[in-house]
Amino acid sequence: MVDQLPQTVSILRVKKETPLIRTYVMDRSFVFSPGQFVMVWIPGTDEIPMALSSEKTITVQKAGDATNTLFSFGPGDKLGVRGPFGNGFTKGEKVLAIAGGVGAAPLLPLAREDCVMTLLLGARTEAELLFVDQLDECTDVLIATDDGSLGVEGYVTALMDELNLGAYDRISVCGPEMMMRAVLTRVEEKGIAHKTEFSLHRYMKCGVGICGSCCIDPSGLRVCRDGPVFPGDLLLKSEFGHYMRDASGRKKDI
Amino acid sequence: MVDQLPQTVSILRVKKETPLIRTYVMDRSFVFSPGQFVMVWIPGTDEIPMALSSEKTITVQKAGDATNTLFSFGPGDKLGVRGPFGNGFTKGEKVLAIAGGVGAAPLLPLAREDCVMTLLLGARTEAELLFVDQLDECTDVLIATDDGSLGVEGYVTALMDELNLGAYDRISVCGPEMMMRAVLTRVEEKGIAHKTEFSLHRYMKCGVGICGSCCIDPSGLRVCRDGPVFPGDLLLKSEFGHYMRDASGRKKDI
Amino acid sequence: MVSIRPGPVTVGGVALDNHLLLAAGILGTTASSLSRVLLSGAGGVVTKSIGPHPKDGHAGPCLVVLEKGILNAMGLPNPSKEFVDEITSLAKKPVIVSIFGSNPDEFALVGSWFAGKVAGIELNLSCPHAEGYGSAIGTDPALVEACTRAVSKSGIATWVKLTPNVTDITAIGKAAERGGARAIVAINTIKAMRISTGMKCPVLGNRYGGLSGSAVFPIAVRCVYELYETCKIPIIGCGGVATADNVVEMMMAGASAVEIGSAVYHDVKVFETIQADLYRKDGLTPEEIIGCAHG
Amino acid sequence: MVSIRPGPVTVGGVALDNHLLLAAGILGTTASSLSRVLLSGAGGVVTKSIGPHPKDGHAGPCLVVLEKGILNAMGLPNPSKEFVDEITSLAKKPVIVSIFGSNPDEFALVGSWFAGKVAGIELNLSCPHAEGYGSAIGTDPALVEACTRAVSKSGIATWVKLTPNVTDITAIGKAAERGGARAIVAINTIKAMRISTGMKCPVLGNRYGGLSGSAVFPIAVRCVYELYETCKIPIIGCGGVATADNVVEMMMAGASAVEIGSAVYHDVKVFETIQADLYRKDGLTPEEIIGCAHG
Ligand SMILES: Cc1cc2nc3c(=O)[nH]c(=O)nc-3n(C[C@H](O)[C@H](O)[C@H](O)COP(=O)(O)OP(=O)(O)OC[C@H]3O[C@@H](n4cnc5c(N)ncnc54)[C@H](O)[C@@H]3O)c2cc1C
Ligand SMILES: Cc1cc2nc3c(=O)[nH]c(=O)nc-3n(C[C@H](O)[C@H](O)[C@H](O)COP(=O)(O)OP(=O)(O)OC[C@H]3O[C@@H](n4cnc5c(N)ncnc54)[C@H](O)[C@@H]3O)c2cc1C
Ligand SMILES: Cc1cc2nc3c(=O)[nH]c(=O)nc-3n(C[C@H](O)[C@H](O)[C@H](O)COP(=O)(O)O)c2cc1C
Ligand SMILES: Cc1cc2nc3c(=O)[nH]c(=O)nc-3n(C[C@H](O)[C@H](O)[C@H](O)COP(=O)(O)O)c2cc1C
Ligand code: FES
Ligand code: FES
Repeated sequence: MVDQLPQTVSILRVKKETPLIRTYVMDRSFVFSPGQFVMVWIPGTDEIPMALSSEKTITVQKAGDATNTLFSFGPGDKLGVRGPFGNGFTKGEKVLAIAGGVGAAPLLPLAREDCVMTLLLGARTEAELLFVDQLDECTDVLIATDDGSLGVEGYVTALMDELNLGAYDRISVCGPEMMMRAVLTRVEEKGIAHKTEFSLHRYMKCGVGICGSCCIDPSGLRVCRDGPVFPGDLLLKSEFGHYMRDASGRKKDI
Repeated sequence: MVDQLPQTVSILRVKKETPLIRTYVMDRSFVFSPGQFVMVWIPGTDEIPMALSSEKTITVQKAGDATNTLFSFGPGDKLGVRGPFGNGFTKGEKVLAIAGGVGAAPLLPLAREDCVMTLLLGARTEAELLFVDQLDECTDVLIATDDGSLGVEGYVTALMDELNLGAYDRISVCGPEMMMRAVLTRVEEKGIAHKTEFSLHRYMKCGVGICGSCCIDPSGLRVCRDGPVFPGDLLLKSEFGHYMRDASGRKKDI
Repeated sequence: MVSIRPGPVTVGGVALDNHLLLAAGILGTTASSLSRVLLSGAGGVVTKSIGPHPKDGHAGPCLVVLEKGILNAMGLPNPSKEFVDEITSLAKKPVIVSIFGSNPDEFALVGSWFAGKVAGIELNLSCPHAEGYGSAIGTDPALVEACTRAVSKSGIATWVKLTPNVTDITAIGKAAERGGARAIVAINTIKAMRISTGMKCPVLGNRYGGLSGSAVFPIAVRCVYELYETCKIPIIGCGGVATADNVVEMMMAGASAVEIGSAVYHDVKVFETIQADLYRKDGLTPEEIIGCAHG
Repeated sequence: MVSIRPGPVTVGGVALDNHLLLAAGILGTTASSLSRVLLSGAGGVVTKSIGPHPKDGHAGPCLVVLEKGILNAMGLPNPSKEFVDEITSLAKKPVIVSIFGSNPDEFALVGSWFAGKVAGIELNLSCPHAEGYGSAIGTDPALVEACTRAVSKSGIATWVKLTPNVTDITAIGKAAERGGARAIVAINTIKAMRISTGMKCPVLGNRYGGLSGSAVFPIAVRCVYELYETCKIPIIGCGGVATADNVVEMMMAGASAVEIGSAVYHDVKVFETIQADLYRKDGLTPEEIIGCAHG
């Protein structure tokens, strides 16, 4: 083992994906499994967790301080990267992927690995759908938008009802927590929660399983190290969909 | 690499070899090459370098504080051992070994490896000859004593003159420095210094090549790490046989 | 290997299930993570340090894993008083709450929230990277004594955790003892820094941080040994403990129990692992081991 | 990797062949070992610390190699005045003699033996395991200032080597500066101990020793960084440097040159190795690197 100081990378290119989402291409590749994340150091601001959307890209949604600063960065600017960390998605033969918003980021590399039969993609409106073209190239994409501007009107859960879920051996989900909780409720009703897995977002400080800021109730599991991908049945009776913690450790509602 | 703290060993048995030399059998074996040494910690007293006379023995001549204390130790008493350290003797096909006094200690395991054709063994008097029986078992032993009480009367160098030194591909020497210097002078005269090697004794503190207390002039080589076995030609124009240094680093004559 | 005979353990007024405690700030923010560590074999757990006001902590990076240690500057993030509710579910467990403040009154206030609700309180007078807290106070014997007394006078078992970033740690240990501490915990992290040569600036958001893990073990052993020669109250050894033999070594230096933090990085079940190696029915009694390397 | 443009180096009044010096007490007892290290690429060498009287040093064990560091308590063995003759053969070389004493007069005396015979003198005010010497004096700013002045007033380039075993290393750095030091060397070893659990006693003959090597690198970087923020004279970084990137990191923290000791254990040609990695014709100038991690 060697020192795991952040690796310095340069931004090669920035791609505008949606009004609020950009992809940053780095000058270095990381060996990773889809679903794993890196801790991205934006010098002078903060360090935040980001899924790898490919071996050399992260795909970032503007959310607050750190991501705002990142949005001001362009080619040649430097980032520090620790990782990849976490477990990633379990590989399956026939996977159904369900993505909401920027949640498509960790699912794109999974789809590219050729195991995803179908991918349900949701967003508020057409302009906010992420990776439509790239996903279309490698899997069967079904779309839902809240306003019906593309695909089915409504939530991705609506798309689920049209599928024969029994045909899939795994269901992999990443998106806003309310959307993921809705998916979990649906699969629980159908008795297939054990076949599902969810990539969680929790506030993270260390990223390596030591500080405790990302632990979930009641298992005490660490999202950064034991996750971020957890089996659906483990999340059934948990804080998931109900509350999370902020930087100080206080609970806040989802 | 792990912490190299001294290993604690227990003395199983003590064997009186000569009036001033004892062999200590330890309850642990060390993987070593003949000529390598260990740093032996005699608790409360000091830590001193000792050649391994077999994988689980050291053979000690009473010399001063530390060895005196060691002579008071018996079965069950504990020692700390760091090492083995140093380079050991070069293996050859047909080796002539030359031992003086306790210098037979590192040469016994070499003889046991079956490459020593002839061994010249010297001491002041018959009672002080070390390992006569053990050496007899595995090689051809020729003896010299200063007082002629056994074997040839005089120094081991006298025995050399009776041999065809050209028949050996290596000559390995360990003994009092004056005796070793005499051997070096003899082999230099015969132009075969490059075929010889000498195991040096120098004052040692660290044993691992960092403190500098065992360095020899003019090469600055470390007896503990670059040695203790050095080729004869390297020693020709050196302090060898002339002076060494004490614990403070001051020169003292041999 | 030296092993220990299992049996009841009471240190500094707190009954523990064994000699191994979780150190403050490691998986210590939620009741469920503390409970997970207890279930995996810790004899007791120390919580994240709780202060008078909620704090988000320093900007990231907050932690980097080094070859033989961990460098961190979390900046004492904590939920403050909300933590009282958090740990009600652990009421009967060997839980020690770590607290901090910037003066004796703040220590007394935070301590009072937990009185009667936890097995003991550990004063963080030692965090090397939080302005106005931790070692900013913990290097001054008079302040250490005053803060300790402010909490200990309530009668709760009070432990004081010391910083090694001082010229003479025994002077601080004696101050804690005078203030009524029931035990001394040594050591907190050592002030340290790494610089990203690629970025040309310190790696941690706070620039300065604290070093923990195997790298500091020889320094922690030295501190415990020095404290054992000068203080009468029990010492809890902390810093780089990662194996059963490390535990024995700390105890021989003078520790009555140990806290373990960074080793959780390599093995979240480190308590289970160490316990299995450490205890044997035919082992030595703790009394035979504690401090036996002296004299 | 950041690399440095080769060129003449002068630090603290001493002209060096490059930025890499051999640290005191490593292969520093004889002219021939110092010469060997110079030939293998060191830009300068610091000798073993020389005192007013010959000393044999502590009883063994004097040194143990740990996984990520070295623990030693040599006890300042030295030939005293005989060392003047020892190093006459190195007269024109970048040799700095490390000296120690128990008071300003002793420092002045030992310093005077070497005046005009060496490129500079480094005051060991920092060895953590020699009663009455080293850090016994080096933790007191007034004594540091007085010892420094006692040597520097002769006009010889005087460097002062600091101990990290203090609450505030910058106070000691400023004292050295006031005393006329031309450079500060930071750090000496950190007071530490290991216990043999098999033997039930401390491993080192002197019980206490000093920790060096990779384990202390983050602490050394922090000390250099702190000193750079407070002192005006150049700093020579020391402690755990083992690679070219470590050298760059020390320089970014504020070091104008570095000393290397423990890394010699792994590679006696470490100076050659680092030099090959560190210098490039198209590298940055030292001025662009030194202290660039500040502000
Ligand atoms: C494993 C993992 C993978 C992620 N992958 C992506 C991704 O691929 N693309 C993407 O756009 N976002 C991703 N996120 C979320 C991303 O980390 C946050 O959006 C980001 O940290 C917000 O930082 P900020 O300073 O811009 O916003 P802030 O002002 O800090 O906060 C905005 C919101 O983001 C949340 N947040 C802030 N900091 C963190 C943190 N350190 N960890 C988790 N949540 C935080 C806050 O709770 C708040 O709701 C991921 C999060 C996790 C845990
Ligand atoms: C590589 C090596 C292998 C050795 N192997 C053996 C061996 O197999 N059997 C054996 O009996 N002796 C061996 N010696 C010599 C042995 O180390 C010394 O006799 C011993 O250190 C004396 O210690 P003391 O305290 O009893 O004597 P002291 O009172 O210290 O001194 C007595 C004499 O021994 C020399 N001496 C003392 N300490 C050391 C030291 N640390 N290193 C070297 N010389 C020292 C002194 O210069 C003095 O001449 C070896 C030495 C070396 C360097
Ligand atoms: C991530 C992290 C957070 C810490 N937080 C605290 C804390 O809140 N309060 C405290 O007293 N010590 C804290 N510490 C120090 C540890 O409790 C412990 O003293 C130190 O890490 C040395 O022990 P170790 O080497 O076993 O980790 C923290 C250490 C780490 C690594
Ligand atoms: C075996 C050994 C002997 C030392 N002797 C001295 C000494 O005589 N004087 C001194 O100032 N420092 C001495 N030191 C400290 C080193 O010069 C250096 O400050 C320390 O080892 C940290 O650097 P490193 O990590 O590169 O070894 C010694 C260190 C070691 C390991
Ligand atoms: S972020 Fe620290 S434990 Fe997960
Ligand atoms: S004994 Fe230390 S270098 Fe050889």
